Amino acid sequence: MNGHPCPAPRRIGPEWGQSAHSFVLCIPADPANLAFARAVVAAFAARLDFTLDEIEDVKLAVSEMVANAVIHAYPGGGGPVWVAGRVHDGALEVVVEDRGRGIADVARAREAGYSTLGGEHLGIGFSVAEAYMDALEVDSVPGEGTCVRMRKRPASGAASSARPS
Amino acid sequence: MNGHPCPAPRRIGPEWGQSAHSFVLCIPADPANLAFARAVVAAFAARLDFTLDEIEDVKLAVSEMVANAVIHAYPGGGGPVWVAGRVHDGALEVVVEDRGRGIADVARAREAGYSTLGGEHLGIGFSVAEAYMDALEVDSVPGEGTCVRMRKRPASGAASSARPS
Amino acid sequence: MAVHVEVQRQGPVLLARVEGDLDMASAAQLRDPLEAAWTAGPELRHIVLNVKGLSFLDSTGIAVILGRYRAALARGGRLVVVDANARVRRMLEISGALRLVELAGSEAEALTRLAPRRQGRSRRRRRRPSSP
Amino acid sequence: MAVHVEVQRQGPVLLARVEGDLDMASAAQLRDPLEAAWTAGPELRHIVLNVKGLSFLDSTGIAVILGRYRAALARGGRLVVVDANARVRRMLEISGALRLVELAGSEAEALTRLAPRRQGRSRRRRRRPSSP
Ligand SMILES: Nc1ncnc2c1ncn2[C@@H]1O[C@H](COP(=O)(O)OP(=O)(O)O)[C@@H](O)[C@H]1O
Ligand SMILES: Nc1ncnc2c1ncn2[C@@H]1O[C@H](COP(=O)(O)OP(=O)(O)O)[C@@H](O)[C@H]1O
Repeated sequence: MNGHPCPAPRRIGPEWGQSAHSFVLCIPADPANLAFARAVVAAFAARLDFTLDEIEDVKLAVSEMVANAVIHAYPGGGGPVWVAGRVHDGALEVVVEDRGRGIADVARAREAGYSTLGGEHLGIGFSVAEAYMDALEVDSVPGEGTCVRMRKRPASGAASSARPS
Repeated sequence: MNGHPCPAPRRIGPEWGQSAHSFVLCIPADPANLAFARAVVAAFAARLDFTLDEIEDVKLAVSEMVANAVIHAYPGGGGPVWVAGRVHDGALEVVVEDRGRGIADVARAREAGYSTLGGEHLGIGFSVAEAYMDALEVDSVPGEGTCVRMRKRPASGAASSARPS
Repeated sequence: MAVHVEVQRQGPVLLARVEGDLDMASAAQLRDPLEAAWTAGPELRHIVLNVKGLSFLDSTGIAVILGRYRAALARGGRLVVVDANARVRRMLEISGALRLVELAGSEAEALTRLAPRRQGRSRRRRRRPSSP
Repeated sequence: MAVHVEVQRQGPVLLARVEGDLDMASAAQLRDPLEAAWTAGPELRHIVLNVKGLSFLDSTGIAVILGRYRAALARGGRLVVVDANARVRRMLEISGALRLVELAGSEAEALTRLAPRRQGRSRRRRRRPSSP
């Protein structure tokens, strides 16, 4: 990691500052930070009316996407990963972004069972994250980085303490 | 908050990316994020050999400093607050930074009982944070912002899973 | 993330039980019901604050407690904090609040401590007409 | 943040109880002791994995389980997952692992299910010399 460890992320734009209910977290792409990323997103999600099970869904999806950044984004080893969250329209929006090598064929990468790595890699990271969230979009530029945007609305419908503006 | 909600912080320098055990969190200066900031710092501190009581100490100190940024930094209302943490020399280092109005007389501001606000403000935020941490430094430039750097070493001495490089 | 408060009036004593995390975001959740009960009860002089369920307390929380102490003082009363754990006690100490508010191990202890003065006075008052 | 594993050999069955959060960071803490026991026990054919204490499971964890499934398969054995809660079951389903590994409600059920074949065979083996 050269220069500032956590420069401003690229795709997490100004709209993320519009509400009090948002955060941007920057962590080094390292397995040691997976559990931490999960804890952070769970703590943030607590301000919405999620069930404990739904919060586990969010933790899992975020964990899969951060793990992808750790495994795939920086072949040279190490680099920043951003996890950002906000309450938007009564739903939780989470973004996981890296400045790694990017994905040439996103459609293919999202297919269950497709992995560019061998060994025990199952190629199901994207499909798992998708299964546990309401929506998942991948925005990736080879050589620049990957940004995965996910959304989940509490089944109960209503945001509790969060009053997003 | 204009422009990017979370540009790179100013005083959290490149040394923060040197170890896998670090994070930078950016949140809007809003009371709604106090409990979240505490939860994040507690989740991070878990990788050191802190007792539960020591983790409560860290939560309290961070909460006081984030509350200061919420109350004092942005008189116009709203702005980013960064909370950064890293494992350094077996100790936890936490920084709370804002780009607010800054403090003209830091020595005076740190005195117990000194507050520029009336009402119920006791003027003990700094002294409380100092009492619960091993060290606290304030670096503030009027018109530019405030950066509070705190350190705490687990009384047990040893870092557990964290192997800071 | 929030605070839960239960308020009871017992003669001249306002008894409040507070639970949860008391910080800048939740301070009003303690302050407001205490102020409302205080204003609605002109007979109230003392405050007993049971903090057994308090899981977090910062300087803003101390400020709320001291605000209530001043309200009691203005009516010639006292504020007793009940069941403070080591963390709460240390915050009361560091903030200097321990020089103003009192500590008690239980609500019963706090109420008994506040009662004699009241009973003493009412007894005196009742006896006065018959004694001279 | 970590995984705790307890491993027992019971005849041809490697019984493992896993607790904690199983992710990319902790996968080796499950994989390594299972591999070590498997290598050390050439008599082992089946794996019973009690996941009752599993509080988190991601696709890396599924990959470890499937790795052990293949090891069992290579020795003509099976892998039975015991006490999977709804979340673990769903992950096994989504990943396709449920088409390969089996589920059981308890260790006893899993061991009984794996036993008949073993007993059947050993009985057959023992009887053979006496029958012709
Ligand atoms: N953050 C990323 N940076 C670069 N490539 C990625 C990233 N995330 C996923 N990929 C690519 O997409 C493929 C599919 O990802 P995924 O479904 O998570 O399966 P797996 O991680 O097991 O390979 C990966 O093999 C990798 O080539
Ligand atoms: N982040 C900040 N930005 C600007 N001023 C600050 C900041 N933090 C503290 N101060 C100044 O320092 C004084 C003392 O702070 P503190 O000890 O926390 O007491 P209090 O917050 O009760 O006023 C404040 O009244 C304020 O003038």
